[in-house]
Amino acid sequence: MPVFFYAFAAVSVIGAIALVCFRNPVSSAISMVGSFVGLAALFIGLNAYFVGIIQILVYAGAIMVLFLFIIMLLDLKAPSAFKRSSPLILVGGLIIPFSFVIQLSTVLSEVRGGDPKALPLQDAAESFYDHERDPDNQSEIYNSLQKKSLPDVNLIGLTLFGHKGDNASIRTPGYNFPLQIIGVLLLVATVGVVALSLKRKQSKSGGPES
Amino acid sequence: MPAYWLEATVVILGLILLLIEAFGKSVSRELVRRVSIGGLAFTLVPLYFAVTPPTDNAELARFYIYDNWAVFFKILAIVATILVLLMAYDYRKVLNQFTEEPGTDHGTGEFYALPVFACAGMMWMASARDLVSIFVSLELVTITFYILVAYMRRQVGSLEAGVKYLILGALSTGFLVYGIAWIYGVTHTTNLAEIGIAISDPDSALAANPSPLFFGLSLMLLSLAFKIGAAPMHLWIPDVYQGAPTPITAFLSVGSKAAGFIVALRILEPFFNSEITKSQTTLIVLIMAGLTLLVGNLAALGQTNFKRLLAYSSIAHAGFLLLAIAAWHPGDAGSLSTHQVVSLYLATYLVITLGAFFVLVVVRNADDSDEISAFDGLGRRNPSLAVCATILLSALAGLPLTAGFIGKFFAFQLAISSASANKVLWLGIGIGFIGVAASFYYYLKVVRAIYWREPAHEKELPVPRISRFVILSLTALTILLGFWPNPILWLIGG
Amino acid sequence: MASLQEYLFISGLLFAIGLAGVLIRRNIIVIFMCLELMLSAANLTLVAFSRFNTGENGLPDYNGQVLVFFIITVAAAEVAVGLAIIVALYRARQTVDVKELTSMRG
Amino acid sequence: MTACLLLIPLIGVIAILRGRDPGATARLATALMLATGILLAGLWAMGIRDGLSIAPVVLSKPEIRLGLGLYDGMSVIMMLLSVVVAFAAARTGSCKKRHESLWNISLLLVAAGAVGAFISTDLFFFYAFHELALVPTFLMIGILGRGERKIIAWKATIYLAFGSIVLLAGLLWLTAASGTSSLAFEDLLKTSIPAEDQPGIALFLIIGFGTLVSLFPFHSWAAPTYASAPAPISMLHAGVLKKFGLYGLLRLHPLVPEGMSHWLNLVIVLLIGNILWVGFVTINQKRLDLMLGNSSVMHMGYIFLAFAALIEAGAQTENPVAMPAAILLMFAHGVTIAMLFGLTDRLEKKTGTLDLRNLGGLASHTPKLAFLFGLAAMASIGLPGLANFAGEVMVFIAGFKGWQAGSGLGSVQIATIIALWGLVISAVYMLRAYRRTFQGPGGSHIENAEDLSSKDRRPAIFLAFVLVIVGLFPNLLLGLLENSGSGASEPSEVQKPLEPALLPDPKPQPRQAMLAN
Amino acid sequence: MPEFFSWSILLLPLCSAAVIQLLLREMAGIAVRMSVGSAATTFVIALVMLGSEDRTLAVQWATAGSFHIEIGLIIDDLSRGMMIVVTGVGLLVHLFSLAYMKEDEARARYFAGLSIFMFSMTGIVLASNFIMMFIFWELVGFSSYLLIGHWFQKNSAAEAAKKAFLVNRIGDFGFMIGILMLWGILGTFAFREMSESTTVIAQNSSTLTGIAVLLVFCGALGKSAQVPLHVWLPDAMEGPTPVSALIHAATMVAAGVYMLFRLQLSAGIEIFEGFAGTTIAWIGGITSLLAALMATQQDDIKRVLAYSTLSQLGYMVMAVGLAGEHSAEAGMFHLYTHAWFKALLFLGSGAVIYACHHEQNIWKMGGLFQRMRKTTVTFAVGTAALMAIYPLSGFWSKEQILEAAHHDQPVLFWLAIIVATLTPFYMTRLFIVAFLGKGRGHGAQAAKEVPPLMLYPLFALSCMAVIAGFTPVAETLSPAFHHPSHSFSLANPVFLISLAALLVGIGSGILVYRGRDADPLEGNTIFKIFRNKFYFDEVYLVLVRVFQNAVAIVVHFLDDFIIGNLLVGGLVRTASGVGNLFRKLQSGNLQGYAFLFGAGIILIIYLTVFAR
Repeated sequence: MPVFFYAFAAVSVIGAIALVCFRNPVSSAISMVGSFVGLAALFIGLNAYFVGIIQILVYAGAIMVLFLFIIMLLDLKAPSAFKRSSPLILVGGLIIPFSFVIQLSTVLSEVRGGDPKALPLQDAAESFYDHERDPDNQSEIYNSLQKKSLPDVNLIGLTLFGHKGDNASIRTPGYNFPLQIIGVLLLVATVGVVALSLKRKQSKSGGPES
Repeated sequence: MPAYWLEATVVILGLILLLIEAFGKSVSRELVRRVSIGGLAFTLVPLYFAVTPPTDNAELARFYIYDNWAVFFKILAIVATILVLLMAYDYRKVLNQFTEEPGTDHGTGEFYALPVFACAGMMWMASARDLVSIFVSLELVTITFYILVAYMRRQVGSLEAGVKYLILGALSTGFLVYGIAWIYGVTHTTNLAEIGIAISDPDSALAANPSPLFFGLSLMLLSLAFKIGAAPMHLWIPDVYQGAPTPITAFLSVGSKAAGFIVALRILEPFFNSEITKSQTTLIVLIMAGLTLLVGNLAALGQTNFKRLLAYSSIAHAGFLLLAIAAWHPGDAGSLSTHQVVSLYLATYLVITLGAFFVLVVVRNADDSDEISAFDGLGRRNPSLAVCATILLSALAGLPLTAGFIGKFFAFQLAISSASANKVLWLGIGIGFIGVAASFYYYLKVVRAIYWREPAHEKELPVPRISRFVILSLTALTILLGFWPNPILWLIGG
Repeated sequence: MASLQEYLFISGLLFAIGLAGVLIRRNIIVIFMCLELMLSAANLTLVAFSRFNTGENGLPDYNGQVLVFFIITVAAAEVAVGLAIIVALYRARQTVDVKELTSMRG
Repeated sequence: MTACLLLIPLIGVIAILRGRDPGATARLATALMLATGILLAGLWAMGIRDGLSIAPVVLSKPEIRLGLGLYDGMSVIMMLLSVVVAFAAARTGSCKKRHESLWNISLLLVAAGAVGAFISTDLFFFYAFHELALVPTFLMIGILGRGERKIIAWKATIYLAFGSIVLLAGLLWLTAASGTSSLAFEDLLKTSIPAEDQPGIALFLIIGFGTLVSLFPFHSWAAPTYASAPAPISMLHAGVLKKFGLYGLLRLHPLVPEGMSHWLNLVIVLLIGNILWVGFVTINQKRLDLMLGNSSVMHMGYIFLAFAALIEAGAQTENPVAMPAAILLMFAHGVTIAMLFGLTDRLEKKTGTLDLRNLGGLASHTPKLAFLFGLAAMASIGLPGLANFAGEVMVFIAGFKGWQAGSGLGSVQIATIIALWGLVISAVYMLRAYRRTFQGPGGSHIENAEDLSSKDRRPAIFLAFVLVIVGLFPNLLLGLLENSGSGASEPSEVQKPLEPALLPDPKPQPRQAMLAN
Repeated sequence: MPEFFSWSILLLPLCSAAVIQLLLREMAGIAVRMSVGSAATTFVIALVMLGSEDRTLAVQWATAGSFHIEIGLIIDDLSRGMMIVVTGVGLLVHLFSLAYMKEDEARARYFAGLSIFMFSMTGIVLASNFIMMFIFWELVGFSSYLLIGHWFQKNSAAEAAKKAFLVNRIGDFGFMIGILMLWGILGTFAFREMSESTTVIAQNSSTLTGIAVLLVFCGALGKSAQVPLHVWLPDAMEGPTPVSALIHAATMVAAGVYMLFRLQLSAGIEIFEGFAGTTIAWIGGITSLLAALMATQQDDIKRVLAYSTLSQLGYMVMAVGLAGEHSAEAGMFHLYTHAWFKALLFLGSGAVIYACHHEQNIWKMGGLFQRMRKTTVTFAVGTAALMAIYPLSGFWSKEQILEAAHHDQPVLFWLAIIVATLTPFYMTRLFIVAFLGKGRGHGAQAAKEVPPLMLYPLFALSCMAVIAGFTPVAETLSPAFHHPSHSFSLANPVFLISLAALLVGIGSGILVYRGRDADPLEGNTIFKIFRNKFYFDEVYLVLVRVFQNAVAIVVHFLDDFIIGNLLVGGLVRTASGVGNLFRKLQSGNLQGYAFLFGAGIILIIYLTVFAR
């Protein structure tokens, strides 16, 4: 496993560095995809399969395309767009992240208990056992866990949407409230993009949206 | 009526506005303006009847709190939005010049609808008690403001401001997220109440080794500093304030800031209440307060643009508020708590600042300039407006018997009474006093322009009906609250 | 599987690289990409903590991962609005170079 | 009842804003204030205290009241000073038609601020009312002042703002340390302040109040400001508003006696600076208005001397002369300097210059002006029969009150001696100025100078009348202090046991010696 | 006698002055009558008071808690006698002024000034405590200022008035300290209570008491124009001559002596023993000597008299300072006689000046005897009295002083004898040059006898100059009279020596000046010093330049520079400098902002996490 970790970590870091270093925005965008794919792999390595997939879909898919689309739209290949930053900015731009990393490392040395442990899937299944139901008709989570596979989509769903059943151990309040706000947020973003890019005599469509 | 209906009402109002805008006729812009203002004003009514949602509603109780502060900051948000919309009403002439079809109000409908959503966001922020709900409501407000700041897309200043706000805002969002991640990581929760429990246990591993906690805290504090305009994250404020449409500048400096402060109070409360983190939190907030006071007040000294001056003034006020926060005090029989002082300060600040922005809009409408020189000879061109402007500026400077003094008075009182326990606060107090002295200078500079300078032309300066009404009311309120601050105390349940 | 510290380090490193990009680059679009990178790096931290902050039943704490969804959503909205603003800017000024956005200062 | 003093000018302001004739309104308002003030003082003297004050709560936590009333005799006297000077100020000076509203509104606001500060019975408003007067002062100097008015207005405002801020810090610390939940003087003065906080608070108060009173070395705003400001503002500021600082020190001294005595020597050094340093600066002035401005700074030293005597004694009961002396001198100085500034303004109007080198021999052309100016000048250098003398002589007596013959001279006594030398200095500059202005052969500027019209004369005569009455019968004022029902001036029973200390009875000592044998 | 009368003697002149100044400025005729009337009335009251019993009246003037300042009248032998002198000379001067000032436009102001003076002087005489005495002490200074500066259009008069006031202020500086110190020592301001406190003195160091007394004496130094504060008195002659007679010869300048005597009487002579008394006596002696020397070379008739006044005042001060058994009484006796004959001399000189059309230089007079015989006779009487020729009043008092000096301080006695030689010398000079010989100036040639209104006061005064010294008169009128214990026989060496001194003085005067048209001693180096008044004025001018004006300029510069520019300006510059730095950081460049953000983040993280 650590091999994979190091490999994908390297992919994402190199991608990130490439993103910063390429002078052509298109190349940068492509490297960003690489970096995000690496990240997604790291998510998966952390047993967060669903998050990893979403990461690829949203970032590498939607956002990436959006960026490329805009870059192309604005036709940023003109040489004037690639001016170098001044050396002072370069030095400063390196020193600050570097200090940040050093600070982070110092803090990390004080983080305790980060040793990798395999997830006790089968043991955990017990906590999802619903005594009200028949043993055969248990939830998918329970069944998956019994089968030693992590039903993380279900678990995320459970956490996100909540469960008001009587099973005390899996009763979670859910995230309805933030979800509603997110809804409004997306609405606002849509309206805003429309308002910002609306052309005269044009129908009110066409705002790029995620 | 459970309280969460309030935000729902506001959002529904926003939706209605969007619908009118999308499907209405050409007169609809006028309708949008009126409905938005009227609707929000109407929202104040249910606010009176709102009650705390039942606690057995667990999915709400985790994220949503409805206490005195929530009520107060909701009122603040609604009032600020109403006033901003009124201001936008008189600002429409300028706005129309720089939107899609110059000279008409095509494509400006959203300008009146979006603040309503921002208002909802602020109201949610006022009630948020979980890092997740804080994050999403805060982002709702921020993204709305991205759009609103850049709304005048035919004006370079507005766009430049929008881009600056966007990049720096996103940067701060990044830090916020990273900070939340760390706090979540070390406390295993995003709920502030649970965080409070987690960090005040003196025997836990966290107490022995709080570095990661502080790491997360400092990152979060920094992004909050961005919201409230505190140094070192204040840099966006002058440029963005200057470039944004004036009503939005006012909205940023009042609404967004107030919402930022209630969130800051909520986030910082557990950290101040825990013995482990108290001293460090005090120190860091104090340093930010001191820096903010210095930057805000001293950099304002040389300003020639009134809007920019108000931007620096907004930074400076954030400094005073931070000073009150640094002097964390739970309050007792004889003195106000930090929450009360901050609320009091923000309430008075809202009244005065919006008044000043209204004056600016009026002057801008007449002379098409935000420079202080546009105020030259105002005393002769429109004496009563000049008197109001003088009173408002004096209030901003914190002259006694105006509302502006009350907030500063209590901020300093809080700091000084806490200083006996924590000597380092004297530093902040000293800087604060330097700031006050400097602020006299730059506010009076405008007063000087109003009365001492000869006007460029003697043309009468017309004041639109709404502006006149609002400016007069706000000025009167400024004086009234200066004499009689008790009503604010009633509102915050002191 | 690597340890929590390693994940956090990689996450921090990516965050720092993103920060470096914001500081160094002059192209607003690239800066914006770097900001997205920073958000993703923060997500990695969240997921890592979520994985290692196991609950009573030994499973990862999914609250962290839920937060990641919110962040991704917000980031997407932000990108949409941001790019719209950048396009508007480009239309008005024919540039995406931050160096040229200095009409307001002092 | 007392609140009327504040309401009258404010109503006046509103009336002017609504288009009433500004000058007439201001004159009427100040006349009403004067009448009310005298009536109040009369009631006070007769011992009628009930129903004069109001104190509605404006903030419940900490308790702040809009307390307007007569707190003690000191308040009464300062209130009288304010109304007297306001009355004269409203009748002095003139401006262009266009500025009339501004002029009179500012005047009324400054007057309201001054009166308000003295009749506040609550610390909050005590501070607030004083500050209120700052902005109109600033505007008036900036718009209607003379000379480099803008720079001077800035300088003054920055100084005064600095002073008020330091003062605010002191006051806040004071309230914080006293642990009081009410800012009313009545409650505040009952509290006691921990000894370790006292020196710090006292220092803040001394510097804060001191700057407002132009205590050396925070004095350099005063003279140019008074020289530049329009006459009514100079009169009100130098005469009344400035006294706020001393009033505050005297008022709050009982709260921090130990802290104050910690800084006794500092106060003495500073007051000597006021008297000697500024005295010499005054001698070197070439313009009449600057000379008067500096002289007013210098004279503050005397009042501070009384304050130093009070500090030295520790409590009012230990040195019963000090506080009445300070109050009397404040009153006298206020009236005198107001009169001088008012007349100087007229002088400039008549001759077009205030440069001492260009003036001379005016007395033959303008005998009335010369007489009134001479009276005021003589008052200011302490001619008996005019109010200042009574104050000054009591200050000196206060300075020596604490002296035990047999011991060496204390610092307060040395300061008193230096202050006495200051009398010589003030005589030097005042007589020199009078000599250069009014005596000797006439210069070219005075050829067309007209004497004062009866309208111009009236305010000066009124002030002169006050000076003479108080000078001849200082007990008229001091009597107001005597029967204070509350506050600082406690009944004199407490003082009686102290008499032997003052007049040591020689007999007990031999007796003790005998016992020892 | 009812209290009302006692108060009215004080208040009548004040009312007169107030009424004149406020109401009668344009009506000089009424004003003049009013003033003269008040002077006459007070004189009558003073006469009536002679028969009243001793008493003290008091009202509280200023009250502060248990502390009071009182205004009171002390009526005893001393004050009664002094009142006769003051009101008597005062009345005569008023009358004289009627004629002398007839043509002056500002007559009303003049008479108001005289009334104020009468009020103030009465206050000094009747003062029951030191504070009250100080009050009126200042007031006489003020009235003197007014009257010296009566012709303020003249630069010299204006300067002289200012100088008189300022020099007196310097004296009062010490006076007030002395009063306060004595208060600290004795515990009271009131003269009546001082005797009760004398025991206190014993406890305190006599040095302290001595210093206090010397400081009080500073007041007398100024008011009675003793060296080194004598410089104002000659200049004060710029005032109208009647004023010089009243204020600067007869009454006010004697106030210092009166005050010292009052103190001695109240607190006991003990406090003058020791170095304090000695110093006072020596200062008096030196003053009398220096003044006499200066008088020998003055050409202005009034200045000769002024220096002679100085010299005589020195005598009195010396007598009081001797602190012998009755030396102070001798001083007071001399004060009393001197008042009459010096007033006479001054009024006489006034008459001469008036007659000579304001010519004051004696070398431009001469031969006046032929033209104005009556005046000359009265002047001669005054001269003789001043020279102390038997049996005129001056003789009796001077003899007493010489006796006292001889008894207590032989050195001072010889000094006094020198003065006694010089006095006849310069008076002979004056008389010969001005009145005898032939007229040398136009004024003198055109002079004619003065109107009767001027002559009557001269007669009255010469009358007093003759009889005032006789024991019966002196017993009734003199403020403090002690029967001489010595005899005036040739067996008494003191008498013998003084007689010799007189003869030498007159003789040398006649020898030197008879028939001269110019001063033969003028070119003499030593006499040049006398003529230039020992260069006191010049030295003072330098002192004032250096210690006052120069210091003032330096301090003013420092005040502007250090406090104004460096301190305040520096703070302002720092603030705006820092402000500009912040504004520079606000470069408008997004990268710069991000950079500062980053730096801020690093800083804040460092401070939060690592700086614990």
